[in-house]
Amino acid sequence: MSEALDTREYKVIGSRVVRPDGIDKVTGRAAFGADLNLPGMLLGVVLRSPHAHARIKSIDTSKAQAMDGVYAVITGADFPNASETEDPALSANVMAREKVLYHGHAVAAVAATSMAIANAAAAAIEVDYEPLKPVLSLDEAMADGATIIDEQLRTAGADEASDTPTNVAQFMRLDRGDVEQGFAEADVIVEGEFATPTVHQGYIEPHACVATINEGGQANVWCSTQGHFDVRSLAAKVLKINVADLRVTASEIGGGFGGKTTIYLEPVAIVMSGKARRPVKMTMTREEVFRASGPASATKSRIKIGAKSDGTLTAMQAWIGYEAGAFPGGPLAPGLMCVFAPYNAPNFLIEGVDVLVNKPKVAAYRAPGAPQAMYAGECMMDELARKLKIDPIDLRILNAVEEGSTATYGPKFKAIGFKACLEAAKAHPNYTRQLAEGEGRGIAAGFWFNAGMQSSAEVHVNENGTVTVIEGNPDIGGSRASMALMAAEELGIPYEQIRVIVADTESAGYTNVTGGSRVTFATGMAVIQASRDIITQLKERAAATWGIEEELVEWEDGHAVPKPGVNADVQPLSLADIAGNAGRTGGPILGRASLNARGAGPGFSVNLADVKIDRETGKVDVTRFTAIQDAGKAIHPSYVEGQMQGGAAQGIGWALNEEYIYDADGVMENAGFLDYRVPVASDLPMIDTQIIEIPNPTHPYGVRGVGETPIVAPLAAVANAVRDATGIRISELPLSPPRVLEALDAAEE
Amino acid sequence: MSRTHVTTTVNGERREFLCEPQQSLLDVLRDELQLTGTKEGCATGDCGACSVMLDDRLVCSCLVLGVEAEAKSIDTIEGIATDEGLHPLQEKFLEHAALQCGVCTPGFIVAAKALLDQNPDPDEQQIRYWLAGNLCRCTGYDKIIRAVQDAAQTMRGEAS
Amino acid sequence: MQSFAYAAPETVEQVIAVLQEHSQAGKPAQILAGGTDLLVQIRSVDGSARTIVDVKKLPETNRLEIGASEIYVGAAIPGAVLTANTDLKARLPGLVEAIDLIGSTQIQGRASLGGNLCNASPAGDTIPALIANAGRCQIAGPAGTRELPVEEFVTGVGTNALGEGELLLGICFTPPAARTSDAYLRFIPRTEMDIAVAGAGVSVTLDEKGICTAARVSICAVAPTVLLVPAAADALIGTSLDDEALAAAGAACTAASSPISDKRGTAEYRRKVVAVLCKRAAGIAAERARGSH
Amino acid sequence: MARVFIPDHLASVTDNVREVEVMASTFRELVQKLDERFPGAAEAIMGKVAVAIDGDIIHDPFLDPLEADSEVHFLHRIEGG
Repeated sequence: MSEALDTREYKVIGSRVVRPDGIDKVTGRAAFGADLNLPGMLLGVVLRSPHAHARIKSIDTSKAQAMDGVYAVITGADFPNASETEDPALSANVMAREKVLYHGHAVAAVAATSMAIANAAAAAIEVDYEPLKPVLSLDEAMADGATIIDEQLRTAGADEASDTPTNVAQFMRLDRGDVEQGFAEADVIVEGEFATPTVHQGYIEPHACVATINEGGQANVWCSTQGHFDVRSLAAKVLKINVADLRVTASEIGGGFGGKTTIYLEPVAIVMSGKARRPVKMTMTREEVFRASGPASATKSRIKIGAKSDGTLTAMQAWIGYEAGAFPGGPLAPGLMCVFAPYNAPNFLIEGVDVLVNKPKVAAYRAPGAPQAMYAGECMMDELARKLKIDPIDLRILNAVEEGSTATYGPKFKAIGFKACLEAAKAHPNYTRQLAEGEGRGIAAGFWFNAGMQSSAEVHVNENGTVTVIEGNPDIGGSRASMALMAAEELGIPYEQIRVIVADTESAGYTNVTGGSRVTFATGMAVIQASRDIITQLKERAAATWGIEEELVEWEDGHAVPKPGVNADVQPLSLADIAGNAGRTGGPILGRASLNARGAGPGFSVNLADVKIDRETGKVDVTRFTAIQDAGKAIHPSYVEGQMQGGAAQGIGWALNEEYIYDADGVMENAGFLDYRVPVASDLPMIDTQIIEIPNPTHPYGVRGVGETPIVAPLAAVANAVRDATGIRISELPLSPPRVLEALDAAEE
Repeated sequence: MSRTHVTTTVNGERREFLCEPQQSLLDVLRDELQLTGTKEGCATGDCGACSVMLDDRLVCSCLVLGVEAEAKSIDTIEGIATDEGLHPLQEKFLEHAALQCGVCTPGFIVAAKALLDQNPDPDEQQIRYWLAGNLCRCTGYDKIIRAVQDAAQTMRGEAS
Repeated sequence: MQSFAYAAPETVEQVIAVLQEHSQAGKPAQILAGGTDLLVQIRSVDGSARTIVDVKKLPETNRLEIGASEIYVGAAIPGAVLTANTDLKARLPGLVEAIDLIGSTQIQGRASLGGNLCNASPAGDTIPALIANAGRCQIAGPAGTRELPVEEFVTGVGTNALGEGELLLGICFTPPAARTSDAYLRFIPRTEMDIAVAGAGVSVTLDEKGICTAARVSICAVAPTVLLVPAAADALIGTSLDDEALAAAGAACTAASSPISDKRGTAEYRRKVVAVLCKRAAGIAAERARGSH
Repeated sequence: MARVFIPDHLASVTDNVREVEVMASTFRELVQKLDERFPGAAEAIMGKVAVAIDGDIIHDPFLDPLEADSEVHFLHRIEGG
C-alpha cells in the first residue's frame, strides 16, 4: 500500500493554501478565551496558597462576602467531596480541600463586578494555615524519612507491594534480553547522569473561560482549550454533574502545547456562576499561569550504553525519575518508552519512577516525557560515538530501527522514516558546513509515537455546492486548512469552496483533544471518510437523476459521470448541480464519520545544531539549526514546517535558558516572561527544515502526526553541540551562562 | 471609585470612555471600547501581545494608563486593514503561514508595521531585534521574519 | 478608603504643590514618567491606591539640548526619541547604547532616562553610563532647584535622593572633551528583554599619544547600588589602554563588587562577568576615543 | 494462534509468564481467554491499557480483529500533548 501511495499525485494536498481562519486572526477579529463578554458578567479571581505545603485549618470568607459588588465567594466546601468524584486528584487540584500542596494552589475564589473588587475581596479572605515542610526535589522526595505528601499513596507497579506511605507514585520497567550479559559483551561502555529542570509550555494566551449555569443546572462554558469534550467530561467529574447539562464551546486558542488538555478555572467559574446567578469570566494572570497551571516534569536520569567496537549496540540501560508535582501523573510511561525507541538494542533494561513533590501538578507538554528522556539518551549516544570515533550519524544508522524492527516498547514498526531522516542529515549541507572558530555542532534524534483515538466529522453540502466540514478539534495551528484540503482532495472541488467549523460539544460528534499529534491523522481520517460518505450519496443522487443504476456512476474531479462504457446520454453533474437539485432527489446531503483511529504512524526526526560560545561569559548562541522529520505526508507543508520550527525553538529554550527557579520555601522566583526566559526573535537563527515523507500505511494519504516530535531532539542536539565546542559534557539543563562558565573554568583548573 | 472621562482618537475615530486612574490602556481598549484584537499575554510589558501605536510610537498598551490617552491618537490591530483591503503585512503573514495559534499575531503586525513605516528595508537582524519584545511560542519566528521581509519588499514596490 | 487618582500638571510648580500637598496629608503620591516600571509595580508588587503624578507634560522634563557647553536630557523623554537622536549618539554613544538596551522596542516607546534613574534598581542600565559620563541630576523642589552627581542620587535598592516635594527634571553633562568617549555593556542570558546580570559603563579620555588621561568606570548589578569604581579608572589612567590595563580595570571591578546570588545569576558569576564587561567596554570606549577629535 | 507479549507491568497478573499464544479472533476474545488462564487479567487489561496489534497502536481496544498470526503487545496508554 505504501509503495502505491508514494507515487500518488494529489490535486490540492501538499499545497500551501491560506488558512480559512486566517483573516480573522490577522485583523484581531478572532475571539480567544478572554475575548467574550456577556451582559451582566462578573469577573472571578482565585485566592492561591502562599505556602508550598500546608494544612488548611480554617477559611473565613465573611469579610469578602460582605463587600459591595461581591456576588460569590467559594472554597473547597462548595465542591463535591474530592474523594467521592471519579478523579479525586483533579478535583483537589482545581480547589484545595484539607491541604495545599504547592505555592499557588487554589484555596478560594471570588466573583465580583470588577477586578478591583474581586481582588480586594480575595485579599479579605482569611485562611489559617499550618505550614508543613515542603518536598521540593526528586532526591528529597525519595530520601529515607522524607516528608510524605499524601499519606494514602502507595507505589503502583512496585515489584513488591508495600503498605508504607511513600512519595513514589509509580514504578515502571521495560526490559528485554539480559542487560548484564549485553554489557559483558560490549567493547565499549559509556555511562552518564543527567538532570532537567521544571519548564513551562509558555503559551502566550493565559487560561480563560466564561461560564453560565441556570437554575436547572444547565451550564455553558466558553474557554480556551485543546479539547472541549475533555473540558466537559473533566468538569462534569469534578462537579458531579451530567455531561448532557454542560455545553462547552472552544474559543480560538492561543497556544497550548499540551498545557490546555486539562481544566483549572472552568469548574470554579461554573460554581460561582451558580451562586451569583450571573455569567462569570475568569482569566489567569501570567504569574498564575506559571505558578498554578501544569508545567512539565523536572527529571533525573542515569544512562548506560554498551557497544561493540564497530558500533553495534549490545546493551542499553536507563533509570529516569520524573517529578509529578503535587499529584501522581508525570509522563513516566511515554518517557521510558521513548528513551531508546530509535535503536535496536538486543538487551535493555529501562526503569523509572513518578514522584510527588510540592510543585504544581504537571501537565502534558509536547511529546510528554520524551524530551527529558531522549536528552539523556541522545547525549550518551553522542558520547558513545566519540568514544568509538565513529561519526554520530553513522552510529545511529548502524543501530537504527526500521520497518520490522521491534520497538523497545514492544511492537514491530511498520514503515518508518528514521533511517531516511539520518541519511538526509548526513547528506545535508549543514552537516558538512565548515564551523567557525569557537563553534560546535551537535546532532540528535527524536521520536514520538503519535496518537489516534476518537474523532468525528460531518460534511454538509450547501445548496450551491459548497461544503461545510464540522469537526470538534480546536484549531491550534492551521488544522482547519488541513481538514479543508483533505475534503477538497476527496470531493474534487476547489479548496476555497470548503468551510470548516470547529463546533461545540452539542454540535459536533465526540472528539478527543487537539493533542498527541492526532488531529490531521485521526480527525483528518474522519473528514476523509465523511467525504467518501458524501460521494456515495452524490453518486446515488446522480443515478436517480439520470435514472440509471448507482453502480454505473463514478465520481471524478468533482462531478458525477457515467462509468466508461455505460450507455447513458447524460451530461456530467457537478457537486453544485446535484446540491441544487437535492430537494427533489431525497433532501439535503450530509455525510458523517466517527472512528477510533488505530495505527498512528510513529514520527522520527534528526536535528543538527551549531552553537557559538563566549568563553568569557559562558553564553551559548545557536547559530544554525536544521530540523529533519518524517511527516508521512505533509498535507499543508507550511504548517508542518511551522511545527518543526516551533518545536525547535521550544527545545532550544529548554536547552539554554528555561527553568523554574524555586526558593527554599518552594516559591517560584521567576513567574513571568521577564525571568522565565523563552527565546525571543533575536535569540534564534532561521530554522532550516527538511520534510521527509515515508507514508504511514494506515492513513489514506500516509499522514503521520507531526506536532510533538519536533521538541524532542533539540535538547540533546544543542547539548551535544556545546560538548563539541567546549570539549566538556555538562549534564544538567539549562546550559545557562553561569553553568557553562563554571564548567569552562573548572576544566581550565 | 471615581472614573475619569477621557476623549481620544482610536483608529482615526474620536472615542470617549470612562476609566479608573490605574486602569491600563489595554484594559480600556478591551473592556470599555470592545476592541479585543489587542491581546493580554502578560500585563508586564514582556510579551508584546498588547502592542499599539500611541501618537505614532509603538508601545505596550498594558504599560500605559487609560487616562494618558486623553487627546492622543491610538492605532490598534483593528485599524490596520483599510477600505482597500488587508495591509501587505497581513497578506504576507497569511501567505507565509506566519501564525499558528494567532494570539500573538495582532501584536506582531502592529509592531512590524511600526518598523516598516520608519525603515522600509530592514535586514534580518534589524527585524529580529525590533520584534524581540513580541513573544511567539508557536513558530520559532522563522516564518514571521520571512513574512515581514516579504511585506517590506512588496511595500517598496518590488516584486517578491 | 483612599482611591487612585491621576494628575498631569503642566508646570513644575504645580507638580511640587501636588507632591507637597500629598506629603503633608500623609497620602501617597508617585511620579509617572514612562510608566514601564511603575505600572508593573502597581500590578505585581504593591497595588495600593495612590495619586499618580504624570510629569510628561512639563517643558523641563521634555527638553533635549545638545549644546557646546552643556548637554541636557529631560527626565521624561522616551528612549525611542533619545536613541533616534544622532547628535546625542555622536556625543555620548555609550549612554545611548545603555538607553537602547532597556527593554523592547515597545518599552523604548515609553521608558525614560529619568525613570530608569529614579527607579534606582541596582541593575538599571543607564545608571553606569550616566555615572561614567559624570551626569548631574537637575532636581526641582520647594526650595528651588539643585544639582547632584548621579552617583550620589541613588541611595539604595529602589531609593533615591529626592526629598519631599522634589522631582528630577533632567540630567546635565559637560560635553566630552577631545579624544573622549564612552561605552556601556551589560550581560544578559538572552539577546534582549532581560535585566542586566552585570553591566559596566566606561568613559575614557586620551592624550594625543593615546595615553589615557582621565577615566570613569561604573558598574551595575553587582552591589546594592550602581558603583563608581575609582580603582578601575586608576588602572586605566596613564596607560595606553592595552590588554593588561583593561584586565587590571576588570579586576578592580571584580574587587569592588559585592553581588548576591539570585534568579538572574550567582554572585561568583557576576564577579567574573563584570570584569569581562569592564574590559570590553573600556576597549570599545578607547576605540571610540581614538577615532574622535 | 496470536502471539501475546506480556510487559513487565502486567507480569504479576500472568505469574511472570511473558509470552503466550492464544487462539482468538478479536481482542475481546483474547482477553477472555487470558483471563481464563490468568484470573484477573481482564480486570488488569480491559479499559486500562492500550494495545499494539501487528504494530498498530490502539488506545482503547475491544472489538479489534486478530489474525491467526497476529502479534499483540500491551502498552501504557499514551495521549500526548
